[in-house]
Amino acid sequence: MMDLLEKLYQMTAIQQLFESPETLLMILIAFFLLYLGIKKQYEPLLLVPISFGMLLANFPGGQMGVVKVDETLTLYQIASQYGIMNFVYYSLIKTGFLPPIIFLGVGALTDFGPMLRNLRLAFFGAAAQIGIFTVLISAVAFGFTLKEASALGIIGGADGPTAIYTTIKLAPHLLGPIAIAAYSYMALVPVIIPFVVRLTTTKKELLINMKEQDKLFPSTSPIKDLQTLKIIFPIAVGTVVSILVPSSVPLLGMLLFGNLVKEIGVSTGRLSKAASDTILNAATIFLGLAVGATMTSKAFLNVETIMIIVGGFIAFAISIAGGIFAVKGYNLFSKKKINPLIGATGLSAVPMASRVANDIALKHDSNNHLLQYAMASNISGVIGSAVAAGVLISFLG
Amino acid sequence: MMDLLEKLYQMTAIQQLFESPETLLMILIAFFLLYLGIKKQYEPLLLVPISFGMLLANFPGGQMGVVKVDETLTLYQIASQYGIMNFVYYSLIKTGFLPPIIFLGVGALTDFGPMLRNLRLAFFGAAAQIGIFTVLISAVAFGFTLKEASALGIIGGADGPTAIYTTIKLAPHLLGPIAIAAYSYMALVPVIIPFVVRLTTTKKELLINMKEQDKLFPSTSPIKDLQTLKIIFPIAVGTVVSILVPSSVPLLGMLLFGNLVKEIGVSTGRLSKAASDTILNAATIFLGLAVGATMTSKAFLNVETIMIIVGGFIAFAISIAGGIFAVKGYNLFSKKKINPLIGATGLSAVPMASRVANDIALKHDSNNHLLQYAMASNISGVIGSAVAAGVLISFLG
Amino acid sequence: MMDLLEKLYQMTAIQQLFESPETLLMILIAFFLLYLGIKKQYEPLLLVPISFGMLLANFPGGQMGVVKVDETLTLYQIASQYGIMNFVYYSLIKTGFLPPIIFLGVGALTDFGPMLRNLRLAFFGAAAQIGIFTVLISAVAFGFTLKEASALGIIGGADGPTAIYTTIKLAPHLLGPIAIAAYSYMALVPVIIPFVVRLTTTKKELLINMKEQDKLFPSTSPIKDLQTLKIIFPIAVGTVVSILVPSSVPLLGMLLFGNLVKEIGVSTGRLSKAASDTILNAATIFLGLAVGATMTSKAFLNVETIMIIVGGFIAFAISIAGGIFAVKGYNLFSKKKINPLIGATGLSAVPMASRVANDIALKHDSNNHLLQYAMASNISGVIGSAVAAGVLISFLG
Amino acid sequence: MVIGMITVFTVLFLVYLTGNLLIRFVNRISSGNSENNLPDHHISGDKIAVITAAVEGITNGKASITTIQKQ
Amino acid sequence: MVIGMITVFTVLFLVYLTGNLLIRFVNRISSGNSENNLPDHHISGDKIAVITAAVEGITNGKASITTIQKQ
Amino acid sequence: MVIGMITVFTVLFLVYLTGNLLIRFVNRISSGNSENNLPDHHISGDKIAVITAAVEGITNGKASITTIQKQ
Ligand code: NA
Ligand code: NA
Ligand code: NA
Repeated sequence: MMDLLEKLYQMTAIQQLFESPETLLMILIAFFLLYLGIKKQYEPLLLVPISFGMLLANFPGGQMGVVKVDETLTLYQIASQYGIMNFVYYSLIKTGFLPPIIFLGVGALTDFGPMLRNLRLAFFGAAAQIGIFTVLISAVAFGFTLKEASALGIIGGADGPTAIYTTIKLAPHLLGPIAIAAYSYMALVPVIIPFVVRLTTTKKELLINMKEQDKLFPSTSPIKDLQTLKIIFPIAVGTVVSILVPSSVPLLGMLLFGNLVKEIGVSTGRLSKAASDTILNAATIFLGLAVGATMTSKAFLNVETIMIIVGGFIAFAISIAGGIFAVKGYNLFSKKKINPLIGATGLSAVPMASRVANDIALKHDSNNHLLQYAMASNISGVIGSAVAAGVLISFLG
Repeated sequence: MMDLLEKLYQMTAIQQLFESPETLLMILIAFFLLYLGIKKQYEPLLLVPISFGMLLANFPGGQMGVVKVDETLTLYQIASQYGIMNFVYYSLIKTGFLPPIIFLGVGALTDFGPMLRNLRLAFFGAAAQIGIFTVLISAVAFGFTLKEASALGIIGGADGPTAIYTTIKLAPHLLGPIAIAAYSYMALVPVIIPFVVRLTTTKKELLINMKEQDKLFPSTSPIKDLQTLKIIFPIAVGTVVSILVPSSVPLLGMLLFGNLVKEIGVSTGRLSKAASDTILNAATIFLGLAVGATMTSKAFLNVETIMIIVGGFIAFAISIAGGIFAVKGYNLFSKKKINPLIGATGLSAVPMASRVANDIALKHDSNNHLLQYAMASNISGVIGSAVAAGVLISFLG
Repeated sequence: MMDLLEKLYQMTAIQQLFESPETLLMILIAFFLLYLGIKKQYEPLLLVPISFGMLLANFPGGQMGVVKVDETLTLYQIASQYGIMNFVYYSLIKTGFLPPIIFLGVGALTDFGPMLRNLRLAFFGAAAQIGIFTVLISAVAFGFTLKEASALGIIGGADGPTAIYTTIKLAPHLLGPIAIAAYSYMALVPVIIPFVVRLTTTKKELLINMKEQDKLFPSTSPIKDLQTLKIIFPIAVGTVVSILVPSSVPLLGMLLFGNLVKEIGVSTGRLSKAASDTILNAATIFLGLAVGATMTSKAFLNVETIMIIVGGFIAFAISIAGGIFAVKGYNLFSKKKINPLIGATGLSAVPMASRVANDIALKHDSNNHLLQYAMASNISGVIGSAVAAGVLISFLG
Repeated sequence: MVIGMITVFTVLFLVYLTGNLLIRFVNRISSGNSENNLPDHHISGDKIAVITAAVEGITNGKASITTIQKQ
Repeated sequence: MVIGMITVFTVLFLVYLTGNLLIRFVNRISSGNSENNLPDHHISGDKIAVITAAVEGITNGKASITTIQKQ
Repeated sequence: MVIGMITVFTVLFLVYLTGNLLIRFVNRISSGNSENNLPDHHISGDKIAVITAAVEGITNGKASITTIQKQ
């Protein structure tokens, strides 16, 4: 009887809670992230699954935490020996499968219209990737390997799936903290963008009214048939990107395919709905839970994580500033001025960044609606960071 | 020509029907189960796929029956050599993947409200698991191994996914008959519960009116903010269970996660819909077909199957009686009486058990609506059997 | 710096475009197929994913093209070493998994009602498979292996999933061109059927009015309870097929199961919706992209492809003619005449063939509505080609 | 080839046979009154309308009906 | 067996305990005003009705609303 | 780093170029009449506008239509 109770006690995770109090810390962190996701509405679609997966992962016996496995094992053996969460992780995440799948869905929810109407602004989606490479270099100085540094830097791309895909390819052991940092800062965009804008812009600049500028300097080639244009555009861009940065195709190719089936309309409506609804949502659940499951105390509680949290913020801030200063530079040489907020949204973090920028503009001039312009650089920022990821993967992967 | 016709004949399954007439028996059983599922509406969502999978499984050449394979083969090799049904079985079922996925969906369809309003009643969800362990022991006496006996006993948990998950982990060779028994008896709840209730209760007991008892002895702590409570509850319970019975987390963790995303509301509505709709339904199809595919004549037509059918019924009956007697015991010491039907629903088999209990109560007193109370012990019965499964798996797995 | 730019250049696919101009040709073909799918509305649900997958597949570095891999690798290793598209191909396509899954969805969208009302017409769904076997033999004469010839011939079955499934089992290296041919000709049915009909029928025959024939020679056994009949029919047919051609069960079994859950109604509505909506659409996306990904210039630009394109057309034409002449033969001996268009629709290509036949009939006599009759042979044509596929697989597989 | 066509015809002949037998069989067992035996699976449109309206009214749209199942 | 039942009872006892503590805790932190803190997620039913009507009216029932999302 | 930013700028410059060329190209090939060539799958823009307006009006922009499907 006594040793039955002993066995009973062994079955529980109580022992482990005493032996390794850091587990308790992990649980508290999970609670905190759940609070941010549920109550503060920080990217709940990902923070909730991630933090719940993290909560379940930190008790052994349940086999809900991701562990290192002999990579010659079959998926069936992984499931039998290490449980369903490792099965999900090694079949859907570490294979790099889910991020492109999520991009497929994102593409079916994206509208390139605003970008096509203001193509010039696409450049600021390039400028706002500067944070990626700046932090990459600094991180190496701080002792990260080049691969780790790239994964850290990519947080500055402000794009969840891109950050996760790059990390899987270059530094999978950092997946947890990098995913958390990426999504947390994306959720904090309403705080970070105003902060950087305040530091880098003047009231006068923020008053630049894009609509009036357009009236003063009208576009040379108005779009006559947007519908057809929107159908051909993803095909053309897909071709260009495939030629220049093939390594970014798993991400951008899926994004553009999702967008294509959406723009074609009813005749491919079934595919568009599947991509943006059933596939995207199911993928989000498994991605979230499995990413959370990588955050066991051993993998999470170390100085690297703190450096990632800090470095990620810096990358974010630099990217925003990069976009803003690119606009300032442009305004020096162009008669047709651009509002620096359009640079800030080059960061991506679609569409929240654009909404935030629009709110700031309206606060300074209640007639200055620049949402459509912000969306242009905002969407190109997604392409920008995916391209940056492709470069890093093909150079270091 | 002649031997071409010979080859043609070999292609068909006619030969085999003559050689092994038991195949015919299996086909008849499949027809009978289809009849129960379609005409008698016995759990059609599972009985129909199971029995159709069984029908297809019993003809060789189609490779639609589950066979024993060398478990070092890759899933790709299994598919190429043994066909798609073994691919589904070894990737989704024997890995233990689908039952937790189904619990994820069940969670997104579950409402813990009634249980939170009557927490006391949760205990009867524990008492009504007694059938599991009673039958476990008897089964060992009948020559089953401990693992087989546990898988058989778990039928008394009256919860399909739990029974399947436990069987996969402890005695996969019994998966077919145990799944059939579990779902058939769950479908027979409207017959079994009244039968046991008649044997174990008096009219006077069945007249106990829960609503009046509540008026006589009002609850000490009324719930002020149910919405917030429902969000925190699954998180808290998930933590408690993870600490005490980690081995039940693959099931309960998923259940509670599904419930959490449902209770959070619109901000995670996409996840809740995916869990309770697209994922749950797709999982049900593949689970049903693959479970049915395990029921080849060789695997099904033996004395063990008959013992499982019998033992499963006994486990069910004892569980119901266990819940009822727990209530009787409680009533001996408490002034605030409980209707024994609330004990019977501790069985789980949500929500049918509660409906049946409610009907019985109304038959004795047309004002005695106890559905909400029955749901309380009913839902806790799900937790109870999942915990029992966890204990068995961690002790014997 | 210089060799950094060198590396940068190496990263792009420009080099390869110069070295292998055939890549450019593949891109142009992809564009052409996209044009057919989007603008000409040729089976857009499959032609668009196939051609986009083909576009992405023809640039290396993106790893979006299907390659030959060591088949002892685990799926995880395939993904890590060859990218996500090979992961999809080797887990979902080459395993033969998706075509039956698509048949599951097709079944849930199929109505056997018209066929049950005119069972005689089912025979023409057999006659119209003659093109499969005629082309099979001719192809062998042209130097194809028996397996390759069968895969080519099956194009004459005018059924996409059947063609893909057969090709996977018998000649996977021809998957791309055969899939393209199959779906293109199915899309061209509005051109091919009128063409063959003009060559093989007289105006007088086309004027045969089925409705009037039915009035003259009424059916002996009118259906009293169609609903029950429709539920039992798929079960019975499933049994018959399982006994006679087990190797066609992965396709027909799934088709009939999908149809069963649809006909049962609300009690299995969740399964029917999952099969015909979420599962079917997701499967279509992955099937299309992966099939397209097999069409790399190396695999596609060869004489075999041209022979497949030509042979596929011949198979189509012969199948249609076969159905028509079967009707002519029938009319010689029967007083109750049949419109030869009913033979043409035996081809399958549901439901477009029936619509085309109906239009032709109406052009000759604006009161001659034969859609319901055409659907009868049309649907049986699906069964016919699946059976033919089963025979070929079990004889040569 | 011959084999193939033989099989295809045989199978579709059996499908034809099965169909005819089933029609006779079903006609016998359920002489039109099967609807009554069978649980009627279909809920009339207006009923659905009423139900939906009811629910949304009662719950101020906090609840909506996704599926209506007979039991 | 004993072990099993002990565990089941222990866990459900703790569920009971957790539930009661949470009820007290939640009652304290959010005295009924939590609705206000939380962003209101729900669109009232009659609004949905109006929207749907509008759409079907305008498009002669050729279109229907499949999802309505808050922004 | 330099390499990275060069590439990012190059690609987005080409996206810009592609976009502009496409706009000119599309403007030339389909001078507004493309709707007629294409099988009209689309519910005319103004109808959508009306619907959307209706919805946002009614729900104070709390709701938006994500998809409108023909039936
Ligand atoms: Na970005
Ligand atoms: Na239970
Ligand atoms: Na056919």
